[in-house]
Amino acid sequence: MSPTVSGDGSWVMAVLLLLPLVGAGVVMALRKNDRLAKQAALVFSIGELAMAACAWGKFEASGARLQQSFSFDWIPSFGVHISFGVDGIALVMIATIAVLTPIVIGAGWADKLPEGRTAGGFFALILLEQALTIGVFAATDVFLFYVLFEIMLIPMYFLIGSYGGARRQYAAVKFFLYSFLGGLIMLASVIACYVMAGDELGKGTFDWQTLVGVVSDAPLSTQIWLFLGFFAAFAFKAPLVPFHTWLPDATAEAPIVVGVLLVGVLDKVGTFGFLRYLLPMFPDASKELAPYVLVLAVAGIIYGAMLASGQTDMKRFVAYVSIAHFGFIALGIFAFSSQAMAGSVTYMLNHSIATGMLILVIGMVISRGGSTRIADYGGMSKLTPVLAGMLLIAGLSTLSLPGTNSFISEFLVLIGSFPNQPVFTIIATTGMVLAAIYVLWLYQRIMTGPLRGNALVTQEPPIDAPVDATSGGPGAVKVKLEPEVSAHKAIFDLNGREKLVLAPLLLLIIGLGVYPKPVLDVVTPTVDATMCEAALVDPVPAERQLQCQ
Amino acid sequence: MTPTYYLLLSALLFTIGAVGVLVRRNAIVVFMCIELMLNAVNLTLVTFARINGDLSGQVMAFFVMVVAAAEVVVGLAIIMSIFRTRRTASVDDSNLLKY
Amino acid sequence: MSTVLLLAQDQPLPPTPKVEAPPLTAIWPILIVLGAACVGVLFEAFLPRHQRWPAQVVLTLLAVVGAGLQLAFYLTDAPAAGELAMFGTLAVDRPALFLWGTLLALSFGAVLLIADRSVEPGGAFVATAAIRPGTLQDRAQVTATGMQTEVFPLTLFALGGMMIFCSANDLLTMFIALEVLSLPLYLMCGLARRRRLLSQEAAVKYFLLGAFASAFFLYGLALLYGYAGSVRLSDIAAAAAGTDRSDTLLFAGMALLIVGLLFKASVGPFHTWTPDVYQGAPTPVTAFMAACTKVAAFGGILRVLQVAFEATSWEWRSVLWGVAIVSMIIGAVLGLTQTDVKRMIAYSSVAHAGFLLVGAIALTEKGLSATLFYLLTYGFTTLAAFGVISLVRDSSGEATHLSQWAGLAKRSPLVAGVFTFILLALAGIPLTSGFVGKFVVFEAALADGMAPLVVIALVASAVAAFFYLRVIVLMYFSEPAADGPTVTVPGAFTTAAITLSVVVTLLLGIAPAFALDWAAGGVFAIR
Amino acid sequence: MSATLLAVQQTVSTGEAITFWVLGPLALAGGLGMIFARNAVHSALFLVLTMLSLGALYMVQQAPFLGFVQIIVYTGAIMMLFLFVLMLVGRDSSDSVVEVLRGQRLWAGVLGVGLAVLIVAAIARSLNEVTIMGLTGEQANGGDGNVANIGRLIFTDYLFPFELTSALLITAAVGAMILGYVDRHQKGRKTQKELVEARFRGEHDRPSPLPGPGVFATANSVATPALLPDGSVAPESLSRLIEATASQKLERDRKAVAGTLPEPDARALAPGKEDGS
Repeated sequence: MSPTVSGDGSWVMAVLLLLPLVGAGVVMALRKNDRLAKQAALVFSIGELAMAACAWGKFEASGARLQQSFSFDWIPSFGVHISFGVDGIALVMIATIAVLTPIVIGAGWADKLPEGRTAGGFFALILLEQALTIGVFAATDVFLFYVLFEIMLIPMYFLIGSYGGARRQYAAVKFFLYSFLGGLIMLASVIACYVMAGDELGKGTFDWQTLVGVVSDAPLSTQIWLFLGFFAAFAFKAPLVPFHTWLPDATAEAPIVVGVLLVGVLDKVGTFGFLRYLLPMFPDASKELAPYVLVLAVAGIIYGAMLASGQTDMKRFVAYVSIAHFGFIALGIFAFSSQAMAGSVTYMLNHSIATGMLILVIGMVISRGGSTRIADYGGMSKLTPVLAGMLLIAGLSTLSLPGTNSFISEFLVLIGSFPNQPVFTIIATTGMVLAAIYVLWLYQRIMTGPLRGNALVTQEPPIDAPVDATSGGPGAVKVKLEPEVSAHKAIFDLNGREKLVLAPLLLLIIGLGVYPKPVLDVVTPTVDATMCEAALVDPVPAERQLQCQ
Repeated sequence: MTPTYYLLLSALLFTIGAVGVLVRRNAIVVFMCIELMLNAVNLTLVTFARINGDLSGQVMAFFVMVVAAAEVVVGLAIIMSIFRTRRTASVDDSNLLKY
Repeated sequence: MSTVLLLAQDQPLPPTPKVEAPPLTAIWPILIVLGAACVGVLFEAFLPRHQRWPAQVVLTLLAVVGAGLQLAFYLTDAPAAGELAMFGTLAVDRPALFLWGTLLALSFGAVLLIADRSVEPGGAFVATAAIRPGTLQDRAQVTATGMQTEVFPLTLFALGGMMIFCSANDLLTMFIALEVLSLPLYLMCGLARRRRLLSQEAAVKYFLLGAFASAFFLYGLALLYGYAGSVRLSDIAAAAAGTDRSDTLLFAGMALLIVGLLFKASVGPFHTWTPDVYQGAPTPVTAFMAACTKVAAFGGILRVLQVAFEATSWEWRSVLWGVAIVSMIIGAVLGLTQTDVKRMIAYSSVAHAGFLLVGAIALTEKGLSATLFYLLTYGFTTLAAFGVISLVRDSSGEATHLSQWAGLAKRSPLVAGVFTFILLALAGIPLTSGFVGKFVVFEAALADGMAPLVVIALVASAVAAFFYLRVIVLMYFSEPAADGPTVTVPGAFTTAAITLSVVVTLLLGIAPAFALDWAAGGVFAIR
Repeated sequence: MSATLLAVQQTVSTGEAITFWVLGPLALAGGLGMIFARNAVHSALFLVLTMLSLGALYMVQQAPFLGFVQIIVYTGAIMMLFLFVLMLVGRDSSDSVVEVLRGQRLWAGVLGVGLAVLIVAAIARSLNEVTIMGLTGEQANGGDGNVANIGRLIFTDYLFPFELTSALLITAAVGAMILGYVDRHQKGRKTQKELVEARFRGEHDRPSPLPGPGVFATANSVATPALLPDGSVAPESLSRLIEATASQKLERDRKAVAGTLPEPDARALAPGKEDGS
């Protein structure tokens, strides 16, 4: 057990991994005291955010392929190491998790948990999930990656199953089994890669960089089989269309904050896997099978958009929106140009922010109305103008309005994909139009018009009854109406905590929309490296040429 | 006639025993069918000992008898214990354990 | 020792050549176990009733530990290539030593479970088995604190039989060892304190089907004797490599022999006894049986396949492929339909037997070591599973129906947590020993060119994961029934057994390197 | 081995052939009789026939020791144990012919014939041109003879299996003890005095024993219930096992004679549980 440490910031990496684990333990130990447990969880998650910022600061965009890495033996007889390290893409994902976790904890601060469950247990599981997801993104040993990939399911399984809605058992088992099945198929490929490495090098290894060298030279037919094994796991995870059915169920039944983690972080493992494992390890198979993946991606965009338009349930709405967005990300990755790929990576970040905010806002709507059905709401902006504004901003970011963060990434994906895949790109563009429709329609149904809906109104008010909305100014806490007119329930606008939770996301949406350069700077070298590993070249009229060594 | 005929006889006896195990319902009769199978095995062993010109086949047959004796004691004790409770030795009536 | 006695009688015969007393250093662990069993029988005869339980427990645990120490001592200077003992009837080689160690460790846990008297007052065994169930006397003895302490020597006999079974170098020794390990198990199955009818029925079923299977084994032995002129495994291998006899005899004999072995290992279509017996037997016996019999049976299968039949592998391998697939599918699919937790684990053991067979038919060193390692991991996980099952009880004994497990996590978070961990290990989730075991077995199979089989095995594990998850769902996400079972606080013995098994399961999941190295220590003495 | 000897060894002597053709069919008939006989005792006797024939066949096959062991131990001891148990269980416990699994017998038969054909064909094919060595060597039936040579083998090459069988026999003995032995001298049995005191303390249903059957009636049969002084039936005296027949019939008779329903009056000792139709 001789730790071979490389890179200057390896201690940052270790702390990044261990801090949430320790946090989970501490919070679990404090679970008898609700308040203390919550505070501890928040402190740990903010500490983690600081560490992530530290890692970001230490990262050298033009430096080595994997930085801040460390590694030591785990199972020597199988050449398994515990080794972690980040590249630009992984760093962006880790930063996303670090940002989202404190927000999620803040958002779930006052959630009413099912009887017999403690907030301590809830937040401990969230912190555990955070640690495992960071591990998945940072693992540079394929075996370790697989291990964390599977273990990651367990806290999520309990988060959905213990704290979820009415059909939580069904949703939890479905979520677990789909991911587990995908993971097992990947395991076959992982073992096969190991065996190939053993044949080639004399001793098997799971080191990612070594495996890339060994496997990428394999004959096409072998590569295709191995590709399919990995692809199964990732396609289940970042649900591409035929593999997606678990996501709406899981999102609908999970508590709101778990939904944020699920859609914002967990599913990104799939698209991350496309970039980190599929392209570099199986370049020939990727090229061979790209058209099929693109069909699935574009089908996802259209299918997700259409079903989102037709949803009556707000949480399922978000799930289908996400499916459409994952289609965009997959399109960008498999269009094989550095622009589109960079767009996809930033899309992964921006989708987390935009959709995360959308889910949180919708959660706030639900917590007021007590129903997830869209039809139960209407004209809410009169009661809760700030909430309405937040929903509008989250929605606009979701539909990639220029000026919001998502615009730049969606634009990059489309512009980068067009030269290589004009047909698919044009079809995908219709997804943008549909996005505008479903987002605005959702906003319109919930927020605008006269006050209506079961969740808000105890009885149908007369159509021409003047609804008093004057008192609902910005800051209004409670809308008071005359008893005879007050047919609606007491609905509060956002309170201080909720504003505080949404504020960072709002800042990110606008900040990254205006000035995305810091993220692009970190991402671009890694994307270029991935392009080189996959032996890809940019289409001819490129703004700049790849510099492969 | 060659000693092979003994082997054919023992094969037939073994099969009869096996079929008996499958068709009979009385636990004791089932057990007797198993004994018949063991006897068939012994005949095979003895015949092969002769064919091979090697006494160890007979020794093995002897061991089989010893084992069979021990098995009979245990088996009959178990069957008796269930019989005394149930007043039946039919394996069909032993159906508390359902699939 | 009786060996010496018999030799002394033997020597005066003038015409017989001088027989050297065989060296015993290698087989001391077996002799200790069997000797302790005989002493245990004497305890039954001469000790007053109230002293028997403590004396037997101490004796049995001492024997197991002593045999383990002796084994460890022998390992320090054991010949790397292994050696033959007792006129070549036993092969003491690295796999055999690994299996002995595994068996001793597992049976240590099982003996602790058997000895426990706190979970069920007086122990899981009936006070007097000869009293008819349902009679007045029987009702009186339910509350009696005594138990049939003959269980301890019987356990030791079975353990000795298992150890011999997996190191037997000829088929006759193997057959007798098979009986030595089976007869005590048949008896012990019928000795449950509660639900005695069920227990007796399990004993009859196990006995009849077991005897049926050993008849097949024996006929296979006879045909192979006819083929090779000897039942020594190496002679059969030599004959298979070149003889004037027709190979038909070899294949008929091999088929019958393997059917008998597969039955003992409860593989595939030969599993029919497993659920009934697992459910009916007293839970500590089920634990012993599930863990140790599987180890012994697969030890035997590995040896027979790799030593005797390696030359003809292309003939039988496709058949065993089919058997492994059938076993995995039966275990995974029928496991889904079970409503009793013991039966569910039984079907899970059928599925696991399929996985083990995948490793066993990879005729490489890797396949051997992977299967050995898998046996170690599976044994401890099963032991822990049945240990936990014995804790969940209601007024009529163990509450094994799944509906009674609903909401268990609310009643006893610790037990539910431990059981969840065990189920995850059975499902093969990483960081448990189950995952590492599956991983090494599948790796060996892939390296030996059995990719389709591995893919089927992986799909079967995904299906099997469903029924493990169902139990977790029940325990955590369901509301407890109003009159549900309580979780007994276990006494020191059961706690120790469960803790030992869970720690091993965790340890082999996190740091399996040392055990993997042991398992890969060497190959069979004669190949 | 020389060619002439081989030719001699290929066939067996006429005497042996005759023995085989007499005893072989007998053994087969015994086996078939065993599985077809409805009565378990008949099955056992058929099996005895098979075993005796086999014992004789061992003897003609140069295995005199095994032949005697077969007859003395197998037929004489083991089969007698079977018969003994069958008698204990009840001689007339014949099998039902109802099939629990439909077509089970048919399939078992088909399977059996298939297996038989397979094995017989395999053996016949594989051994049609095999050298038969015969047990004439020094190590076989030569030298000290069959029994001594078997003994030598058992105590040398087969020493370990032989000693292992002792474990089997001990297990068998212990098993039989466990399942058969009840300790009659258990502590905690109540003396008669304690029993009486317990009865009057109310630990039992009633202080007195149950009324015996037929006390005030015309017969001593268990089927005839006791009558109370008022002429009604004492319900406690009704046997649970056979009440359906006799007691009800008696009741009907009594009603027919008296023309009234039996109504126990105030002197009835029994609690007023009606025993009527």
